[in-house]
Amino acid sequence: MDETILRVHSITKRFPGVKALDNIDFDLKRGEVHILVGENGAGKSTLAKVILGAYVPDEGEIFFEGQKVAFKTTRDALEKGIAAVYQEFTLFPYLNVAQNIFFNREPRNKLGIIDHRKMERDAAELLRSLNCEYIDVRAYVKKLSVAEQQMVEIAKALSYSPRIMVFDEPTATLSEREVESLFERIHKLKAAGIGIIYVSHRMQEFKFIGDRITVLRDGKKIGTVGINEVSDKEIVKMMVGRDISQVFHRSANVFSGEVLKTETLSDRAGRVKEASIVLNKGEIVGLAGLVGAGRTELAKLIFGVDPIGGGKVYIHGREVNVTSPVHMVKCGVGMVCEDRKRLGLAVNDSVAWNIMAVSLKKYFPRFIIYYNKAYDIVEKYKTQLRIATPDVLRKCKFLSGGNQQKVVLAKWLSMDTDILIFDEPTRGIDVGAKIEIYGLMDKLASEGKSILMISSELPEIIGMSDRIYVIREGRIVGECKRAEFSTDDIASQMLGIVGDAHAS
Amino acid sequence: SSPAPKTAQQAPAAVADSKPVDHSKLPTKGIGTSISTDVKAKKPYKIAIIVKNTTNPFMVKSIAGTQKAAKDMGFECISLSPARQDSIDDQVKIMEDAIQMGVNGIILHPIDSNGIMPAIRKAEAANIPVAVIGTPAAKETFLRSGVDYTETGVLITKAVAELIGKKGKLIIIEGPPGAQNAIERLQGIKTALKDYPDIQVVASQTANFKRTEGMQVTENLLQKYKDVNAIIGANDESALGAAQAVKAAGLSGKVVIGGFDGNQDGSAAIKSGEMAVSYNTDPFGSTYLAAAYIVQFLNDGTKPPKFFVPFPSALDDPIINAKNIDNYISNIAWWK
Amino acid sequence: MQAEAVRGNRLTGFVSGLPPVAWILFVMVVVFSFASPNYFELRNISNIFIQSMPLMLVAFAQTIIVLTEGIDLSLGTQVSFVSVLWILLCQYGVPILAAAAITVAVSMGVGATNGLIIGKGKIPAFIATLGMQYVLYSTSLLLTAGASISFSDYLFQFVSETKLLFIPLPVWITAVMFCLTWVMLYKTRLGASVFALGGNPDAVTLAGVNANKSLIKIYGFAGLLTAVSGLIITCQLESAQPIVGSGWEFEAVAAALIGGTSFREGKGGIGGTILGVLLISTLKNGLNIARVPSLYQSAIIGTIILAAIIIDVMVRRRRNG
Amino acid sequence: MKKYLDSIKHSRTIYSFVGLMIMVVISSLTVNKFMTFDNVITIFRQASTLFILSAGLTATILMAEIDLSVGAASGFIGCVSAQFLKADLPVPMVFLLGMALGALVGMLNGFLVGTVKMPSFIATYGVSWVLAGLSVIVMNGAVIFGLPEGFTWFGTGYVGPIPVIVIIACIIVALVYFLLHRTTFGRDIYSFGFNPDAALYSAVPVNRTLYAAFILSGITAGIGGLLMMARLNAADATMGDAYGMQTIAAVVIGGTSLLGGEGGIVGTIIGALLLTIVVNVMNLLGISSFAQPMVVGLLILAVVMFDTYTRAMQEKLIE
Ligand SMILES: Nc1ncnc2c1ncn2[C@@H]1O[C@H](COP(=O)(O)OP(=O)(O)OP(=O)(O)O)[C@@H](O)[C@H]1O
Ligand SMILES: Nc1ncnc2c1ncn2[C@@H]1O[C@H](COP(=O)(O)OP(=O)(O)OP(=O)(O)O)[C@@H](O)[C@H]1O
Ligand SMILES: [Mg+2]
Ligand SMILES: [Mg+2]
Repeated sequence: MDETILRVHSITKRFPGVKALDNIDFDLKRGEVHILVGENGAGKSTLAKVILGAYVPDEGEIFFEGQKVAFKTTRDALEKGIAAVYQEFTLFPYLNVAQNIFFNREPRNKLGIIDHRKMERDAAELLRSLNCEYIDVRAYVKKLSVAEQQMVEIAKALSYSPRIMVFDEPTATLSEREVESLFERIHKLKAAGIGIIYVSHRMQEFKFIGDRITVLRDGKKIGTVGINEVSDKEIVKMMVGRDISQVFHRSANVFSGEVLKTETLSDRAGRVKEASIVLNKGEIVGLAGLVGAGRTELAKLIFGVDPIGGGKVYIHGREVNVTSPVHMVKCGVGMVCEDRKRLGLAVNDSVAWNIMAVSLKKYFPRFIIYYNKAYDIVEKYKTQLRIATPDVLRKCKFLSGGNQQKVVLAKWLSMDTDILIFDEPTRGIDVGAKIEIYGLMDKLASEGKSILMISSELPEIIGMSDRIYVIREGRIVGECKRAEFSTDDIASQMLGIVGDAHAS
Repeated sequence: SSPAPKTAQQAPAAVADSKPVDHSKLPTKGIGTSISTDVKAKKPYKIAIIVKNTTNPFMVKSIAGTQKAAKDMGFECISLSPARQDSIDDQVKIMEDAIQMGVNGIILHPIDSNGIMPAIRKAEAANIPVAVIGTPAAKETFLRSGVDYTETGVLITKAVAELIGKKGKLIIIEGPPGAQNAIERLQGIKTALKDYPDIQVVASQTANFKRTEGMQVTENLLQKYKDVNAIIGANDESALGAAQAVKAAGLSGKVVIGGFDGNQDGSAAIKSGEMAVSYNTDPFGSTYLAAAYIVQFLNDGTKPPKFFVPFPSALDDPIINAKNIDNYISNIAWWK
Repeated sequence: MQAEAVRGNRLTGFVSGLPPVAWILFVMVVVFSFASPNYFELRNISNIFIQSMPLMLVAFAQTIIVLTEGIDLSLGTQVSFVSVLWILLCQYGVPILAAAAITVAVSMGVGATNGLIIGKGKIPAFIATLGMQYVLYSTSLLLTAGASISFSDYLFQFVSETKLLFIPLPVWITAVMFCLTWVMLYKTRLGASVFALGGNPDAVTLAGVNANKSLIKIYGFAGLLTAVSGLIITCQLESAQPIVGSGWEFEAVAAALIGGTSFREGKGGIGGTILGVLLISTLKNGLNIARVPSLYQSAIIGTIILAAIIIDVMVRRRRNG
Repeated sequence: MKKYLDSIKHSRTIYSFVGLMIMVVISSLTVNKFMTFDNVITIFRQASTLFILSAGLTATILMAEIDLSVGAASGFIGCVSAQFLKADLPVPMVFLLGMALGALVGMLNGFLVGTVKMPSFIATYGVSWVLAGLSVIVMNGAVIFGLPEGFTWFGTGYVGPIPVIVIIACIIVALVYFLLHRTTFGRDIYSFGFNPDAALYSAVPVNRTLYAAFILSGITAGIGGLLMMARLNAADATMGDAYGMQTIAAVVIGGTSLLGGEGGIVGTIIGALLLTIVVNVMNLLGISSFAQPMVVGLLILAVVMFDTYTRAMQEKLIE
């Protein structure tokens, strides 16, 4: 038998409105780390979940150690020794650490009574092997920090003594020290002949632990290559599908006058610390930072979602009392949220009413809605943004990610606010839709609107912004103008290190 | 075929001798709010009146009757009612609370004959006499007073039958399914109807002693039975609901309606002719009488002449109709 | 001296860490003790305990269901149904203990059915159990023709009046059920899944647990607790009342919430529920003993219970920052 | 086409409607006097209280909240208003006070749910407990009756062959329909119901909308209580009890989802009619009233299961 432990053959998985996986082939060898990359929404997590039995594929086959398997539930996969650290939070807040790690596999006696002492001992040992002995195995998970919780997730997956491990963005919420422990552990697993699937956006990690890399785009496999056979640039090109210069288009703009200014703005939870930023008329300002740096928190403060802990916000030079989104919209601020399905849209509501959600009171100030007029407005934005839906009354959940995002944009365009905050405006949508959105942003700016853009994709933020603020651990740590943009500088500011040890 | 479920109907209390006691032998004089007594408490006894709820005027006037008795005879009255209206387990709890408070006697409107028994046993174990009013307990206690429900059913049915010339179609609006008093009353109605073979019962449905339900049930039934001659409601409230429905259907004056209790609204309806007859069930007087018996017993150990002393009884002219309504309202009515 | 200071701190720490319900209960007992001389007597305390046992069991059932972010509106009618079924079986000549066993099994089946409809049928618990409530309500009334039904057997009196080591049997039974529930919650996989379902239902499935099966078992276990409650109340009333448990499901939710169980994140436990139930019974008993006119009692009880829940919500929010 | 921006076309109300039609056909076949004008009027008259009480409730349920205090509030307001009438307050004044009281109850619910952030289920249950207790105090154990003619006309009068109460119910339903489906306030309710977080980010005044929905529910409860009393020509402390759960049953059977957003007032009317017809037919057929709750329970389960099933089917189809 060859050393391939897992082989996936022409898998297809559809969700309402999207083909998340399209005829994917994939294989994993013993003792290798196989990296999965791709833009947000490319289908990485979906592929992982198909392998884990969390999703049943619509078409295709999976072979485990040469045997065909058909996992119906995660239990089937777990029994074969396939475990995972999921991208989502999979812990239970009011069970303790040990209970979480051994959930559903607790050691018990013949009567079915759980042996807590043994469980806690084992849990402590696992955590020690991850250099996390400071985590109390009897503490409720609810009381742990995000990073500690993530380490518990990892310990939980390891506790299965799996033959295949799937890590879906395990390091997104970890600090450096914990990342080191994790990598140390991964190397040990590798040495023990365990196959590892590793999903990540952090390029600098690939070379450090990876053996092969598979790139996905829009649910399709672009290719699998050995990690030493490609450069980062080539990987990016595979992911994005074309040269970056083709994607971003930015017309030259003249900026006039401050429209938004924050002065030492802080929140109450301490995630945003004395942030001072300025946004000019007609300008696109990027907010760069790592996940968890506090970008979204800053946006939420400005938009009035979270209470302000200190500092001031000025709009058109006048200080405003930031109380609620209702008030901020009146002041001319709009916000496209990063979490489209949870915060951006009512996915069970129709396209039409989602588009009208904000601007309803603007068009119908006298309380009464006239359907004909509403319909015309909806149709106008549907056409303008080329939202692909057979019927504006279709529920949003049946639209593809890109079209959903266009609905969110239409919602704010119809409100026509001067200032727009875009938080990850292109997360999880296909390249075509991305280009349309970039074009739209450019057009808005040239019409004199001002945009504050948050993005985790450096190429995007560099390609679109006129000016960039870098935010780290809640503080603005750097600012640079378009002419001075350099990926290296920005990345090192984001990471908080001086020097150029990072990929270009 | 299954054996009929055993209900409290077969309990001994229900078959107790229910012959009325001669007026002269009662410790009280009069009826309704004009009732009085010569009995005086020798010590400031604590006597509890435990009712089913505090929403029904019948229950509230029971409390009032005990309170007047307390004033007249010189004892302390403690009134208790379940926190959840008509809840038997709450009533058992307040019985226990009353025992805990060290009461000397208990006057009780049991919510359920069987369910109340353990509590009654506890009271008796603590040597506390329990007088039940209305619904009997499953076993004999110190005293049962209030009306004899079977008798009320018989008398009202007779009165209604005479008014419609002993023949025609009749609708019965029943009381809450399972309520002891409602069952006995229905029994009485059925017993009396045996003497009137030309009266046909076209429908018999429950309205739970409630006016709303009495109205809705009657509304529905009147669709089918427009030619009905009489309706007997298991109490005044449901009869009043029926009257409302009859009026709404434009059948006023064509349907003879009978009820029970002689309550305030019922009396007004009899006066206005919307209802024909009702039965004075006098909660005020019956608790007063019960209190008098308890005080006598506490004073010197005198027991009631027998377990069941019906009050008011046939001897008290309990039928209220167009002829005596004015006298009833001005001199007798318990609700004043 | 230093040791003393530490101890003092620990004491204040312990006291201020107590759930709010403990405080309210304490204040209430003090007030009632002052308001009436025969309040703080052994017999009265024992009364409060005996009186609250049937509700206590239903409240345990409701608590574990609330922990799963569910609700069971049919618990009250389940109690009535159990009571009716037991007596009916006895009347048909089934030996009383065998009848009890059958009844318990049926009740667990009813609970499991709830779990099935909620899990497999993907129907919100509120609606599924509302439907079940209506169905059971009818069933009990139809089985008894609406009347209370009785059966005489010494067992009833034995259960409600026997004392073991000065403690009445119903309290012992409830204590045993408490231990059983406690073991289930904290010492078995099913218990872990209770907290898990409420905390993160998607992750339960990812961990390879069949959530539907767990729901069936959990609601079935609730059926067991309700059955015991129904049996006890039957013994206490020596008869079956077709609507005896109506409304208990709500008092049980109130008790659970007062006791600090929350509808979110699988937070809480049955310990607090005991205090919640005791608070409700103490309140009812105390108002009677203190001779508050019955006319005002319902409003007072409602207000205090509502206030207790509000206080609990507020205090916990403040503590958690 | 444009007209159908209205959500009705896309809601499950259609299934409830089919259910109603089936029920009507079965009833006409089994009960010989069912489809008479009189009986139809009777059904509407009986359903009218339920229409009114569940109209406001629909708004709260659309927001994925629940108001268990509707029955108790209507009873309480009826009792208080009866005292007002006894004190010879003019009828229009009593109506206004009743509605104001309803609004106050709604505000209390809104406060507990929106500001204290209690689960609405338990908050409104607590409120209903308190209100039921207050009704007992207000009535002091009495039943008030013999209300002024000018008042009872609203409950018992006729305009031509149509009962006044039916006309009022229709007006209120129409008003609530208008509010829910034709105003920005109504859309806010739907937005909130579909996704409260998204509503917050869409600048919907979420707390104000929540308060408003509970207030609406309180006001309709008030009007319902007043008319209930006018129809009975009497007030007693327990008259609202039966409506607590019945109103929820009507809304749910009408296809409005407890998860929020889906459904509307038209469904509620259908649900209320269905419930009333079931009782009416069972009365006419002489079926034990014990069996009625069973039918209601099965109806609730059937509607919701059917709904869940068709929804899953539809999702498959669109894929
Ligand atoms: N449960 C689901 N229901 C509907 N659509 C889904 C579901 N899960 C994923 N999708 C869609 O499938 C596509 C692929 O999603 P997936 O989560 O696999 O992306 P990903 O590559 O893991 O992205 P990310 O980097 O953001 O984690 C996306 O368009 C997403 O919206
Ligand atoms: N110190 C922290 N404690 C608890 N949770 C945190 C902390 N920092 C970040 N998080 C959580 O991590 C997630 C990302 O944080 P945040 O939104 O501040 O970062 P961001 O810079 O906007 O990143 P992104 O937009 O990529 O998620 C959020 O869900 C946040 O709640
Ligand atoms: Mg992913
Ligand atoms: Mg963010």
